Amino acid sequence: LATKLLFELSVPGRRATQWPDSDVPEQSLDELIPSQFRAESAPSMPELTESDVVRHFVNLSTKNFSVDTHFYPLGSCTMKYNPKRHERLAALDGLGNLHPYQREEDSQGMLQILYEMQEMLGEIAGLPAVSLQPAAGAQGEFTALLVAAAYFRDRGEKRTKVIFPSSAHGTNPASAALAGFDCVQLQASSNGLVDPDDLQSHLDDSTAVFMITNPNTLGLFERDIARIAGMIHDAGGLVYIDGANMNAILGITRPGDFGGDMMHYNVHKTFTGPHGAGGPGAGPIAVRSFLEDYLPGPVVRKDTAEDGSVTYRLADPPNSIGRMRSFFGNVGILLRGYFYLRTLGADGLRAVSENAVLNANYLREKLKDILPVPQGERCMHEFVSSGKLQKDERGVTAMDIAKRLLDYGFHAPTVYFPLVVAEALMIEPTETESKETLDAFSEALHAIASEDPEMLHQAPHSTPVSRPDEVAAGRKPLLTWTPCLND
Amino acid sequence: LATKLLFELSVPGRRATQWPDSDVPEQSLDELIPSQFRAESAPSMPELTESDVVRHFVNLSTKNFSVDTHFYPLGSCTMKYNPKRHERLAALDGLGNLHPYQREEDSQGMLQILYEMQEMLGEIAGLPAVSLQPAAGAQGEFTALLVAAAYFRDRGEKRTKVIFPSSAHGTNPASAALAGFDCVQLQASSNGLVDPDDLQSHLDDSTAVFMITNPNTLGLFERDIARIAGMIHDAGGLVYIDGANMNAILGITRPGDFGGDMMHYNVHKTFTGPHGAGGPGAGPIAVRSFLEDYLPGPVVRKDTAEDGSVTYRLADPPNSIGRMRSFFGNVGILLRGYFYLRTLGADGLRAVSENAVLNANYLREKLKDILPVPQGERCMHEFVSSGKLQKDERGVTAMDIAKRLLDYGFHAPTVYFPLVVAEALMIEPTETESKETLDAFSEALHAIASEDPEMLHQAPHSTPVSRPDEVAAGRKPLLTWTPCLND
Amino acid sequence: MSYLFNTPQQTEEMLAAIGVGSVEDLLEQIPESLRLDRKLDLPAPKSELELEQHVRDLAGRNVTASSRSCFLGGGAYDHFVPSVVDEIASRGEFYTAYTPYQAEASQGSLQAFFEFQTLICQLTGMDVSNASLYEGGTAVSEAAFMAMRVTNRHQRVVVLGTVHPEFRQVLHTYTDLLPCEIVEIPCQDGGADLNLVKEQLDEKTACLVVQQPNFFGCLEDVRELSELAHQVGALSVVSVDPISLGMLERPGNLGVDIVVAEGQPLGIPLQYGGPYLGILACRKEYVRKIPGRIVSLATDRNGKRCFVLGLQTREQHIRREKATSNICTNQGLLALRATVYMSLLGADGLNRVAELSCRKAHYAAEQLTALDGVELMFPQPFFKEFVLRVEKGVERFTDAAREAGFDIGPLLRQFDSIDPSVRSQGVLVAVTECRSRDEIDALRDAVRDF
Amino acid sequence: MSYLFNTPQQTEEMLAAIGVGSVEDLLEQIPESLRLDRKLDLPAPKSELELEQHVRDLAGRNVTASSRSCFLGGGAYDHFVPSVVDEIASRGEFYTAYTPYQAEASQGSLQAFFEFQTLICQLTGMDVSNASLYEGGTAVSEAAFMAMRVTNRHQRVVVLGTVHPEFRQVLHTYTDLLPCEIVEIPCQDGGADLNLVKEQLDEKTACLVVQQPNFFGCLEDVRELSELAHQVGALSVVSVDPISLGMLERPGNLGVDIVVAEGQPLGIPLQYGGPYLGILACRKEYVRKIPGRIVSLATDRNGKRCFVLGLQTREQHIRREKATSNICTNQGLLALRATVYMSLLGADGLNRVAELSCRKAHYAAEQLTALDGVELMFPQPFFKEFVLRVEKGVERFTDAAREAGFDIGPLLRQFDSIDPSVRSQGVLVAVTECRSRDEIDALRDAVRDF
Repeated sequence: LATKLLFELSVPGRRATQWPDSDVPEQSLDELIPSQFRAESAPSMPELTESDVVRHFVNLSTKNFSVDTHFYPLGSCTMKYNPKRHERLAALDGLGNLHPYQREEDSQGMLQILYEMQEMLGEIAGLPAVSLQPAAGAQGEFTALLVAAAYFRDRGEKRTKVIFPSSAHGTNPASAALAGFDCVQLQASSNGLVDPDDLQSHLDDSTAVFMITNPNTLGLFERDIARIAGMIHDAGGLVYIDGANMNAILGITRPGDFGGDMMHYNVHKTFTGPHGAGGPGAGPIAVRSFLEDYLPGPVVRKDTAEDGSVTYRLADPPNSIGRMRSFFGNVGILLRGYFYLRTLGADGLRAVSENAVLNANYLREKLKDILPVPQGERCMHEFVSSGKLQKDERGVTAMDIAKRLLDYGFHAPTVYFPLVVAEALMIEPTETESKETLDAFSEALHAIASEDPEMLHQAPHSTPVSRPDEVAAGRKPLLTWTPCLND
Repeated sequence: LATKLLFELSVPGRRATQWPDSDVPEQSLDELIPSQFRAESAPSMPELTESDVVRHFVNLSTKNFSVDTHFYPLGSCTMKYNPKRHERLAALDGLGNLHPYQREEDSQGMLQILYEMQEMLGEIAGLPAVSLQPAAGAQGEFTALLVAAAYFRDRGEKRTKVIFPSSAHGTNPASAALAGFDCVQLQASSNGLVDPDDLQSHLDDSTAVFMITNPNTLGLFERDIARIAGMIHDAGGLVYIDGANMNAILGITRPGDFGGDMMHYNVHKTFTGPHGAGGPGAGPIAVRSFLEDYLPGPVVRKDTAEDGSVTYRLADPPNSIGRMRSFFGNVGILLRGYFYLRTLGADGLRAVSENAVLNANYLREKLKDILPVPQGERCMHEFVSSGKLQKDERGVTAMDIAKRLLDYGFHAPTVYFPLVVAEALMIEPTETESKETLDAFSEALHAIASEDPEMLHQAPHSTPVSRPDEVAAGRKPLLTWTPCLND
Repeated sequence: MSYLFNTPQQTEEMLAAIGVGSVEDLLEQIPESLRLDRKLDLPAPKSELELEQHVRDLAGRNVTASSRSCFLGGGAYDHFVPSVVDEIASRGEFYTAYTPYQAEASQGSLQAFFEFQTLICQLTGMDVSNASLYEGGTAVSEAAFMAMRVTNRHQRVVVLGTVHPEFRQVLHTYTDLLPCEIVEIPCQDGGADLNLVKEQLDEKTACLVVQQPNFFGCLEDVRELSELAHQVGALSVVSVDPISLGMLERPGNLGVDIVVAEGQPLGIPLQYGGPYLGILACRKEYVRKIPGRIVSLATDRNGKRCFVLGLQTREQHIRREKATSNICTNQGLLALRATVYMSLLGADGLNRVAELSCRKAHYAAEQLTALDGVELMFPQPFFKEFVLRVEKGVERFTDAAREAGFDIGPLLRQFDSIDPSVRSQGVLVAVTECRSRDEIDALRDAVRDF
Repeated sequence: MSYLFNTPQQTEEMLAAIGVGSVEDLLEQIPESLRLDRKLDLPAPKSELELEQHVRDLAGRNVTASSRSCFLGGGAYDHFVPSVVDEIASRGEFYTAYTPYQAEASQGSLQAFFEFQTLICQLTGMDVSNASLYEGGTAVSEAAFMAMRVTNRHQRVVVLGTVHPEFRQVLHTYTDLLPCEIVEIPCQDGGADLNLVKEQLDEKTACLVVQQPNFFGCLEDVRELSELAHQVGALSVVSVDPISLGMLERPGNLGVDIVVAEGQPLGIPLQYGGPYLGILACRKEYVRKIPGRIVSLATDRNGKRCFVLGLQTREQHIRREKATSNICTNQGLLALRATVYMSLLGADGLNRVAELSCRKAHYAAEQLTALDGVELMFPQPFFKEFVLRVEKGVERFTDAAREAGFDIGPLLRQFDSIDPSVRSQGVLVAVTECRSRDEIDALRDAVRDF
């Protein structure tokens, strides 16, 4: 059934909320706020009852695929299970209802959590200095680039160039451009890995930062990463590790150990912050000690008194690049990451990555007959299949396959990324899915491989809508409701 | 998609929970509990992960119709909107986590709520003495009958007969029989109301209690209720009001004012306790003062000290019939009723009934051409249509109509009850539905009235299952899963 | 506020469609003389903000299992509730649905109840379970009624004096008007005196009612007691703590005919005593005598597996005064909670919870009875709960604990039906997996010199 | 615990299917020399029960807006959150979904975001809104960047010194490496000095950034300020408190070109500063310059109305370094919360909340400034928040309040960028609809003789 828009449900005079009468002495509004500041008329907003609102949004929710309801093997997104206890603990009054300007002495519990989170993220990264401030991975990238710039400025070096492989997430170049750097993209090599020789040809004394995702977006570990990092360091640059794929290597290898100088985490991917249909995320960064003083503030510091008593406080690093946002950070998401890390411990965390890799390789193996993977013998936590066979032989595109999967009750993989693979289907099962689910997913894909192409071009067939005309919507976007849009 | 049973998802070795190690000195189990008491083997229960469990039950939930998602005009059930704040307030630690044997001095907040609830229910009933103990409406009936019996016993009267009209809820005779009374059923009269003359013919000095629902299950107010009550009282009996239909008369008329001596409430109907797919309910009873001493305990009493300070305590009425259940009662549901009553107040409560009656009459009017109502010119909060026209002319049964409504996204009305109406469809819209929804429901029924009967016999067509074979299930019930039942 | 939809304008439209001038006209069925001629005398309405402030204030006046260290027992326990239980039970599709009469619109609840029934059978070792009853106390009475129907003996029920006093009170209330005699067997050293039991059982007896662990936390010889019942043709009814079945022998292996239980420990919040969860399971030959709702697997018109309310011919809406019981509701939402709880824990988790509770309870008993003038009331094996006898004054003892932040209880003196010698000096102490050794040690230290 | 599915046996089966002997074999891509040769040094794992106890303990060490009476402001406010907001936002279908790239699998979120955009436009009087940004501070910077793109002026942004100091800091950080000069206009009596503003605006200026009400709670002359910006061809960017729009004139009627806001007051919990909700809305001619996600109404292949992510050609995955911004996520779950909040309140509810906050704030100001040595810092009209100047020592003043159970703040001294004369003696006091007259009176009495 179609779900009307809120605005179409509105009936003048309906109300969902009631508010207390004012308990302070009555004053005319003019005495409070001069009339020139006040609105003459109320905004035209919908008028609804409480149960209108509830039924509307509950029904809307059922039109989503989600991790709680479906297998969601969206490559590069790490759609793992979000533990329910995290939601309830983060909502505890003592955490959820704490004002950001509450005094430090009245926020010691929160500050302890955030301090311990800094410490744990530093250890997992092998990069000891952490700032929790960035609101998302992309902001983490931007932040780290500013840190790098501040570092070079302090050293009197003018370095303007940021280099990244063509398989990089789009946010890498976008962040570099936003910060004011020049972007240099490396060509894709046939094995899907960065070619050190090609890289070498781009290095000079204007090289500021090399940004690399490792394992990369093909799900392959960059074997030459240590050599690559050495080359960057020799050129006087810094190595940035995009942590989007940390779910593959937790406790197995560390960015700081394979040459990274800076990295960001996606707490909402690796450490189970729920994705919320597009956020909030949290993108803390970890850097080497020599970069610590440039981190954005505030960070949390721990003081131990002579009697052994401990207090926590906020501090700005001495040469801080400044704030990246107001208040401390996306604390609600950091909390979920903290709960997760405290639940898993070292062994549990390593087991996460081992099982993520096992699941990915198992699924890769099951699909290789119909959706072969051009690069690599094995994969880490995800792999990129090519639908080229299907396209060439039957005219069935990666998009057709992705859409048809929805009819089978599976969310689609990421398609057409990275660009280096033709008809790419980027599949990340995560460790929180079962062999039975992977088997069923494989069966669905095999079934699709022999279904009528015409039918597949029209898929999906069981979802509320099918194949929106995105081109028309891009040409003539309709971004707000007006009464003439009634369905 | 089919949802497997929990047992079919089980894989040996999977775990969803982890528990702390014991922190007390290790002792052998034999020292704690002799082996003859202990199980030799673990029960055979499913082995699942946490995300197995979450995805399973979230997906199961989407197979339900519910008030939060659908119009649910189930006659006699008062499926009104359940305010969300009630759920959250009832779960507050200070209420949800209070042990039933916590001392009175440490439970004063709870006792105050329960005391105020007693007072409010007494006022709404016009019957001042209240016990909150009964767990559901049917237990309330049973309780009141025991109260009546104790009263008669004290008076040295031997009264064995409980009388009720044929339109009574089935629990009325069942409760009477359970308590040990003889049941006498009145014939249905053509206007749907109790015939006082017929009633008179059954009255004698063995008459204990007359049980009546008012408005009755046809949604009609028993006009002669005062006369009827007088007759019962003249015969030395007591009048019991089944409060299932209180949603029609809140603040308009009161059971105590129209002759009732005892009544129960369904807090889960009238006062928004959610139905929970079949419970929990709460069935507090209200009685006249002369019956107060027989009420089951504990009840809450209020003491005011000389300095004006107030304390609350639990007490057993002096001639109490005894306990009806362990602990105090279905407090969680009583809390929701309390929140509701404190939100509405007197005017709000009366508006509830006025709008329930308005909605019912409006819908009745819209449907009368296809589903006429045999009894009465108007209705109170619900009405009973007859599908006889459809049956006679097209062979379409009330059940066909009910099932087909599911395809239109509406829950079915109650069908085939009360028995006095042929092809009964008992429709209670409640006050928390909009004119737009009632109009859409009417349109659906009109559409159905001209749909192909064969198709209707097979309806519903869009639900996960259709027309289970209940006869076969009744003949050979399968009440637990065994491995051979795999789907 | 009142959650209404009809605006004044719509009200006019609707009245016009009906053909009346006012809502008053619709109420004319109600004789004028019976109308309330004033407003109800109720407190003024509150907005959501005011309600929340009011309720938070009242809630803050209660001391809970979080605000003080909770060693309270007596049938309701502070076991840990995994968050997933709350998450699932708070889905509107479950909690705002009605009884699943329309199977097509209710497969979610129906399947969950079927799973509940199966899990209860797996846990208890019985063949069939219903879809729940009100709570543990009424479940005992329903089981006794059921035993009467099965045995066709309506005159005599024998119940051990170690059964929860409130459960016994309910049984008395329920049978008050019936010709059935309830015979209570006095407790002997905290357990059943088998000779006394044997004496009281006769061929008129419908059932013997036992609680395991009993109200004092002690273990009964359920196998032997069941055997005694069977010797006179009576049924064996046993009320269990479901958590204990993580360690103790399943009743199905001990000759029990009907198992009942208070299901609160299975993921249900304490909420001052209710709503809780009545459990009833039995041998398959008694299936048609089971009270309350039951869900059956069935097949739909397309041959698809599905679930329906089963055996409805036993119920009031069909059999009216001949119904097997007057119970109409089950405790659907709480059965769902227990189902999720059991799904999460499985046999292994239940065993862990049982064993942790048991070990900690024994440690607590050892620590507390090491104090002067404090001893175990009964020399019986116990599970997670025990009775302390405090010669010097049990009330002062519990007061001292409370002062220091520990709730123990209930005091036995509040239960009239318990033998006075036991009652006056006894207090129950319950220990769950949530209590730490540190808490137990601190409790011990707090009452050392009370 | 680690939420894993693979049992040892299944692991073996899967390894065999892959054709390797161990998980180690799968990791051989990682050179041995780069492997961590020890375990991570992390705290020992906790069970759910232990985690809950640990977190409750830590949470209990924080003083919150419930445990003390909250008059804290400065951009985050203790407004009331109706329960329906939590109910909807806690549905797994919303919070465990990803960015709605697959429109067919995401109509729920997409429609909600479309409704969000529309509600924001209705509230602000602007033409188009995006589907949210990180929070209010970065929203200002994104708006400034957007203004540079629109005006093609990249050298100068003028920002009032009355804008939230942290928002201004972010703007400095964001533009640090760019050739853009950020010019701050000193505050004059708590507001903008229009002459100074006029002086600083020139034909190189991309935009003028204003906050309404400003950081000190005072009202700016937005119409005049916008006019001044337009006179030099610059855009007018205004950061608003969305609650204030329940009373104050909509920016769309005041000549504003880009509205930004911190959306926290719209039903989002305080949670120590985030995640919050960045709002950005603008005139329709700038639609293709908007940063971040945006949802468009579309038509599916069957002609059915539906919703899709729109204008994606502006984004990084297509334009990479030419993208309008590096923002990839929006704050979906918080945009949903704000959507539910605005749906519940409507214009009428927002007006009530705004008016209650405003009335109570003025009452509080009156009561507190009646005390000796306490006065309003600025002689400007204000909305729900004001700065007190406390000659005798502002820290002792807030300490006295805190002792008595009242939090006021923040102290202005913690913001370096505020003029020292204002900073040293000033403290912010914010009053929402949640504060009662009794609380205000009690606060006054508590600080009477501090």
